[in-house]
Amino acid sequence: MLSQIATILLLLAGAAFFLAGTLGLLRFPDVYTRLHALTKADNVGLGLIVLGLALQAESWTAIGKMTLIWLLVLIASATGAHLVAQGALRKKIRSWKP
Amino acid sequence: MTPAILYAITGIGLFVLGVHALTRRAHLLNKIIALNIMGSGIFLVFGALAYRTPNGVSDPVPHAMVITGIVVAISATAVALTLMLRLQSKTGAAELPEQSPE
Amino acid sequence: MTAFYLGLASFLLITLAAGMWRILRGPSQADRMLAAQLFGTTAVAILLVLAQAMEQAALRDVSLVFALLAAVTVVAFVRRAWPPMIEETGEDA
Amino acid sequence: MEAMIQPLGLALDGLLALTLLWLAWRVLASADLFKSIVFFIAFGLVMALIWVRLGAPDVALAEAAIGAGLTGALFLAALSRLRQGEEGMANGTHLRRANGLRFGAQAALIGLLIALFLALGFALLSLQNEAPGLSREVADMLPASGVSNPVTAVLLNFRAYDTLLEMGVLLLAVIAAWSLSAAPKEAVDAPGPVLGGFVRLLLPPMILVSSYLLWVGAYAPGGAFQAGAVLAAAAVLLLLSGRSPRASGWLGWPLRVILSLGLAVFIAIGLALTFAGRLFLDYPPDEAGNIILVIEVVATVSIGATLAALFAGGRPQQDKRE
Amino acid sequence: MTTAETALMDTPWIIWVVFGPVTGAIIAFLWPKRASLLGCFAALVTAGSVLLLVWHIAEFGPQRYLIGGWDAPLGINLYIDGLSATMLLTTALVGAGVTVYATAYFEQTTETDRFFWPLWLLLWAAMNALFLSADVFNLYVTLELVGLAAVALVALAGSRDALAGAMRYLLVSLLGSLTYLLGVALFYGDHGTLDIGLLGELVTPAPADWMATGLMVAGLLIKTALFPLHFWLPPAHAAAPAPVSALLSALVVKASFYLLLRLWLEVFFPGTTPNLGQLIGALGVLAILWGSLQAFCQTRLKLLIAYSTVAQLGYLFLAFPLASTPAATTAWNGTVLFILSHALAKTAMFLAAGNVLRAIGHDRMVDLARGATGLPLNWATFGIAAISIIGLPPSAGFTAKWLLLQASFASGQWWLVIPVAGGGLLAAGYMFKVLSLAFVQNQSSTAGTRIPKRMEWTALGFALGALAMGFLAPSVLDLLDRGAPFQTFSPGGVL
Repeated sequence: MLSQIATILLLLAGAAFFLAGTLGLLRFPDVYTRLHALTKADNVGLGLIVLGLALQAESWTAIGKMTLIWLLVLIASATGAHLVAQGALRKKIRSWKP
Repeated sequence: MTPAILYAITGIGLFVLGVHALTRRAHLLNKIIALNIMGSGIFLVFGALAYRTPNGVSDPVPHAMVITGIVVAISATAVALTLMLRLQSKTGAAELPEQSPE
Repeated sequence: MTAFYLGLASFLLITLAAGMWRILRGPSQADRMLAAQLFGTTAVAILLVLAQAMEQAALRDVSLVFALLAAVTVVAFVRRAWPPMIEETGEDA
Repeated sequence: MEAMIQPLGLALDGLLALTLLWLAWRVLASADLFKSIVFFIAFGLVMALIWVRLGAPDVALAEAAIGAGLTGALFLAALSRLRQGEEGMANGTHLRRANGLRFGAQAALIGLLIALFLALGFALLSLQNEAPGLSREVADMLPASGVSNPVTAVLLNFRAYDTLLEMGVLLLAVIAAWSLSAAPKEAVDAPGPVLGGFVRLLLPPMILVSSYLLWVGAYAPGGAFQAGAVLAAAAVLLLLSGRSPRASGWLGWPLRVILSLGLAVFIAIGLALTFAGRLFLDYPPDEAGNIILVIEVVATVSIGATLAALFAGGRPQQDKRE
Repeated sequence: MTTAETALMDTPWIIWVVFGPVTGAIIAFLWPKRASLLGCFAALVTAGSVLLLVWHIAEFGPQRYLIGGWDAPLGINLYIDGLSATMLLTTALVGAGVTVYATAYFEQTTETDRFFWPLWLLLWAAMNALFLSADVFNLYVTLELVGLAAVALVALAGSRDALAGAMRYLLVSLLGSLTYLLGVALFYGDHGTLDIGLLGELVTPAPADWMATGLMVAGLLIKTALFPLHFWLPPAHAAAPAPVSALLSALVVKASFYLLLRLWLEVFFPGTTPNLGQLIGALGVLAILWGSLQAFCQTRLKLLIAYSTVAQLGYLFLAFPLASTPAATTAWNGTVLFILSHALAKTAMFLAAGNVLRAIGHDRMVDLARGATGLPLNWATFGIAAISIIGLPPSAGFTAKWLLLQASFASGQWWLVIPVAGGGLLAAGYMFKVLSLAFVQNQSSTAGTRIPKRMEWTALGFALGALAMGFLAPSVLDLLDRGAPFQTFSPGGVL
């Protein structure tokens, strides 16, 4: 039972981070901050979800696969964020001034 | 309203949307995307009707047909895109030129 | 437990749909490219949760493929949708 | 808690179906092509999720790899070439939003389509709620098919002729694309350190995943098409990063051999069986598993090369030398 | 029997007929420099295996081949009876002739012309696979193969009209295939089988089967370019290279008609009421009138011939209203004989038009006279082919129309006489217009550029073939009723 409660808590935390990421995506004023929100929040959210599910996973290989997936998403998101930001800068998209 | 019927209705909805867009949109890229959406709609009907098996394990034959259909769809899409680009390089517009009135 | 997973999957799907609103409104093209990021992580999360909910280990392979393909889509966006020589400035970039 | 599963599952399905229809409408109705393509990629994603809910992991894999991944990249590449074409042309004709149907014809068309939708809906509702289809026959014949994943058994044994013709469609698509145009030279600059490093980092795991999907296809969801699509995604990544494959000598006849290898081996095996007195594609039961594996390995390489060649958009420049 | 005969007997020609051309296409794709030589060799092998297969069917009756050893509901069957054998024979005849013509037409091969050979061989293989398959989903894959190959062949011409025609043809072809596929989905959802024979037994006039029938008929009518849906055919057939125009008008359009006929006879029949047949018959009549009128007022030769195809396609649908009458067999015999005669005559015409185009560089009918005297053999070919299109004795066209007339009288639906005879008159109208323009004016004619003799002789061969087919009609009809494809109609059948 304890692991189930831990899983539920971790998954809820993960979901909260996803919510934060999406809110950031919708509310933030320009591309760079949205990128920031999206990449950071969603990846941490995914990490928490993977951790939560790992507690319930039926075998170590499943846990290994899930962590591999999380690492791949981390790399992809980081590169994606860099490329989009670099592209946006090259296109001289103005960043938000308060 | 079982999931099978829900997704089957969604499938024919996609098919009808696709036909409408295929006939109404002028740009060829939109027409090609519309064909893809029609194809996805039909595959959805296949998949939904395959989900009605008594023991819950859905029928593998429509799944095989859908995989074959997806590969045929991407092949046809690739040829259509190449033809569209070739037509644009020849006529300057990625749209079907006005056909001489019959 | 399964009900909780399904609820979580629905919640993640709602965040995905909300994120798509940004594609619709996103002033600059770069905003629309964020979509590939959004799809990558959220879809992987939904699939992992569903894998646990429906006890189908194969869904983890699907999320693995998604993780890889989101990478390809992001690179395709940046390298193709923004041909370097077009100098778009201002809002509509 | 358990009683909640059925309604919650249906709620998730309803949400997925609505999102799919909304996305389809956004794809087809938006004026800006780039926005249509982005929504189309989202459409492919939600479609993959629906395949998961319909208990079809094989199809979800195929949709994820081919539908969301490659088709999206294909459309983006086409859009960029379309724009280069328009740049080259001074009088870029404005994008006619819709061909000029008079209001009457438009209303008639919509009315006709709604009638078609209702008729189809009525036909679907008239079907029984429970239909085994061919699932029992497949289950009975599965032990004799050489693989334990039913979808792979259907694809590569029971209905192998369909898959064979479909490999023919892939080869035909490449020949048609090559007959239509030469591969446009992409004016893309050298990849930055991050992208170069990223591509180098990601290629090995992609090839690993592809071979894993190929191997696992025999007893769990996976198989030649999904593996081939992931392989093609790796090649597309290489093409996108602007570094043409160093061994560009590969782009002459060796590429043609790889493209037609999958179909050629499949036919050769089939015909060899007829010479051995068996029916076409009638694998001897004990070697069926090995034969299917051989076919799948060759098919994966061929499909990967074919989908990558289709992404490149035309015959390689090296072709002229012959 | 000697070992050679046993070998001859039990090699599965039904498999070689499909995979002979595919292997040829692969080799032609791998070795482009020798493509035309390999193309001819592959055509020889394929035509040979078709003849052996048809001889086998004529001797021993219809043959069913279980691919992979799995029987019907699970596996895919190939089934060949008189109807498929006749269509295979027509494809082999036209295909072999056009291959010879193409070796001359694509003489100075540019880089893209070399792709004609793999595309054409894949098209041939796809059509053979379509005539043999007895599985509705497998037929969808063959339809896609035929459609894609035909589009690529049309686009080979590279001109602005060819590319626009090919694009429109691709979109319409995909729309037709997808509509057909949705019909397959409904049939499978209802009966859980894809085999034509099994479906035929399970089909009931339930709403799902009704919709499936309607969708499949609509999809196939789009691909067969029946009257209201014919808009894509003329530009594609006219702008394509000459051998490709011949292949499209003679074979590709008939392939989807064959599929509609096969499904109508074995799957749809009990589920549909006669008025769907009447509707199709009426559309056929309109096709004859509209096609002929349009052909009459065309200014370019190849467009005229393309609209003539639209008109002649109308004839194929005249037999549908008679499907539920005792004279159905005669009507269907007439229809299939019409397919054969139209294929030969239309190929001769398109090849002749190709010769004119190649010789004087344009096909504007107004000043055709300049090239007329330079190509006497060519215009003789055109005249002889016109005999079969108009349907004058002794051509096979006449025999086919005669059978249709016989069937309409026997079944009491005498009104069919008007379109059958009227169509011939209208055809005579536009054919004589062409011949008059070609011969009567006598300005100074500058002989056009030399064209290889082969091109003219193959065109003449087809025209004479259309005439000779008139005499061979009884043996064709004898081959046609192997396996009694048209006997599925039970006279007292409830409708």
